[in-house]
Amino acid sequence: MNYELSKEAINIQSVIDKVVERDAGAITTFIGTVRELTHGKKTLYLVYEAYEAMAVKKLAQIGREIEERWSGAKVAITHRVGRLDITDIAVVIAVSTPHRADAYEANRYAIERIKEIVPIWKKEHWEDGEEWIGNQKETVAYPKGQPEEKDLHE
Amino acid sequence: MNYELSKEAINIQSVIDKVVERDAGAITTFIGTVRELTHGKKTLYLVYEAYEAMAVKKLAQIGREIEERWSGAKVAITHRVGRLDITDIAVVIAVSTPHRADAYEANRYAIERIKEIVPIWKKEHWEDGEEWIGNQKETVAYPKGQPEEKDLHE
Amino acid sequence: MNKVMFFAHLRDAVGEEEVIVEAAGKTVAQLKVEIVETYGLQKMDTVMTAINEEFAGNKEIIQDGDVIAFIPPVSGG
Amino acid sequence: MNKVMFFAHLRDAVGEEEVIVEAAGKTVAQLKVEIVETYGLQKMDTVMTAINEEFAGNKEIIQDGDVIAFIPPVSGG
Repeated sequence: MNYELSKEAINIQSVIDKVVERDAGAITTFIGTVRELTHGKKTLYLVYEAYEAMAVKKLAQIGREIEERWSGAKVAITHRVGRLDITDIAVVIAVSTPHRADAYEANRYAIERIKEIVPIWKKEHWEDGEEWIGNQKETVAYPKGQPEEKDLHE
Repeated sequence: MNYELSKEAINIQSVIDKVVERDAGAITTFIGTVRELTHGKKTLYLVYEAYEAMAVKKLAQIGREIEERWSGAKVAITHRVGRLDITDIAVVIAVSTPHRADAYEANRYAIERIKEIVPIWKKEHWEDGEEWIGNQKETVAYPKGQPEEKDLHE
Repeated sequence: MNKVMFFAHLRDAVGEEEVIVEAAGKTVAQLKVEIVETYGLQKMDTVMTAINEEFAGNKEIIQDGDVIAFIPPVSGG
Repeated sequence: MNKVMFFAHLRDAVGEEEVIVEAAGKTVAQLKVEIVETYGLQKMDTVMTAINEEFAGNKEIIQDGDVIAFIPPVSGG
């Protein structure tokens, strides 16, 4: 249950509790919240939608990637789905590691990977319209219809 | 009250609440916990002691340094003092920024600076003794009796 | 038979959350072409594909019973 | 008169949390030498100094009423 989607408000402490370890001195969290202004445009609220079964699998894959790359790391991720208002929490990533540098790097890796491979989409609602947001990383698209090779297999 | 020492257990959420902003999309936290094993030696408990008035001032200085360096950043830091057991929280650093890369970098900066300039000391207690821990960064000492020039003035 | 799922703006464009098609033996690329034609979509160049909840390349051949999902650029986090 | 404060292992070595001395007109370096001699300390090379809760260099001259704190390498966080 370290990787979850939640229809309810995320309790930060409960995500952190999943990674507490007697031999881990450092825990980092990333908390993504709904921002009111993006490029000067005022968001009223957001809706997150997910391909739920696959999204949970991909979150777990990211956790395994981190545990392989940063020795002793423990990871928990909860992503919200449904309607969110300004300052609501969209995602909480908690990473514990024995040493602090790793806890920052591994956590950063998790959010970047979420934005690459986890099938979750955000629809922004403004006063004058709404739009599905995509390609947040502003990279090129996937001309082969898929992410890079490393993303394909768990 | 964004910079505090606490004799009681730190409530993570209350530190985070201080940096929530309508225009900040990213909040990082760093949670330093008491680790059982360090270099294979088993810690029973720790005692943190502080030069309290100066420690709070130096935490606030770190916050100002961050706000100057990372535009739009908000910072809150609470450090525990007194006796702590294994997995107890020693410090919580919360940083919010409009963009996520900054939230990681600014948070990392805060913990590194705490370990340089904030007058707080840790005494480790093991089964066979106890010792004040110092020079955690394993840098050279201060031959001029002071940290670097930049640390001297707020 | 194969279930094909659509998400986000792609679902809005198609007008369906999922459809059932006969895609066994076709490549992902072939299925994409059919979908684009059937629903009058502009293109699916930025759309990833999953087969049975794992990403799949355009050359992968669909088996009977596979669940196909078309995944527009994600925007979680 | 000046209050001089000691912390952590330095306090243990000195045996006092704080002492009152007459240090006006002396430099931080001069006061350190006196402290080392008075309390039989090995050295204070790794010890920082604060005057009135701000870090001060070895050459700084102490004023009457200044509160001096000797700060061993810190280990918070």
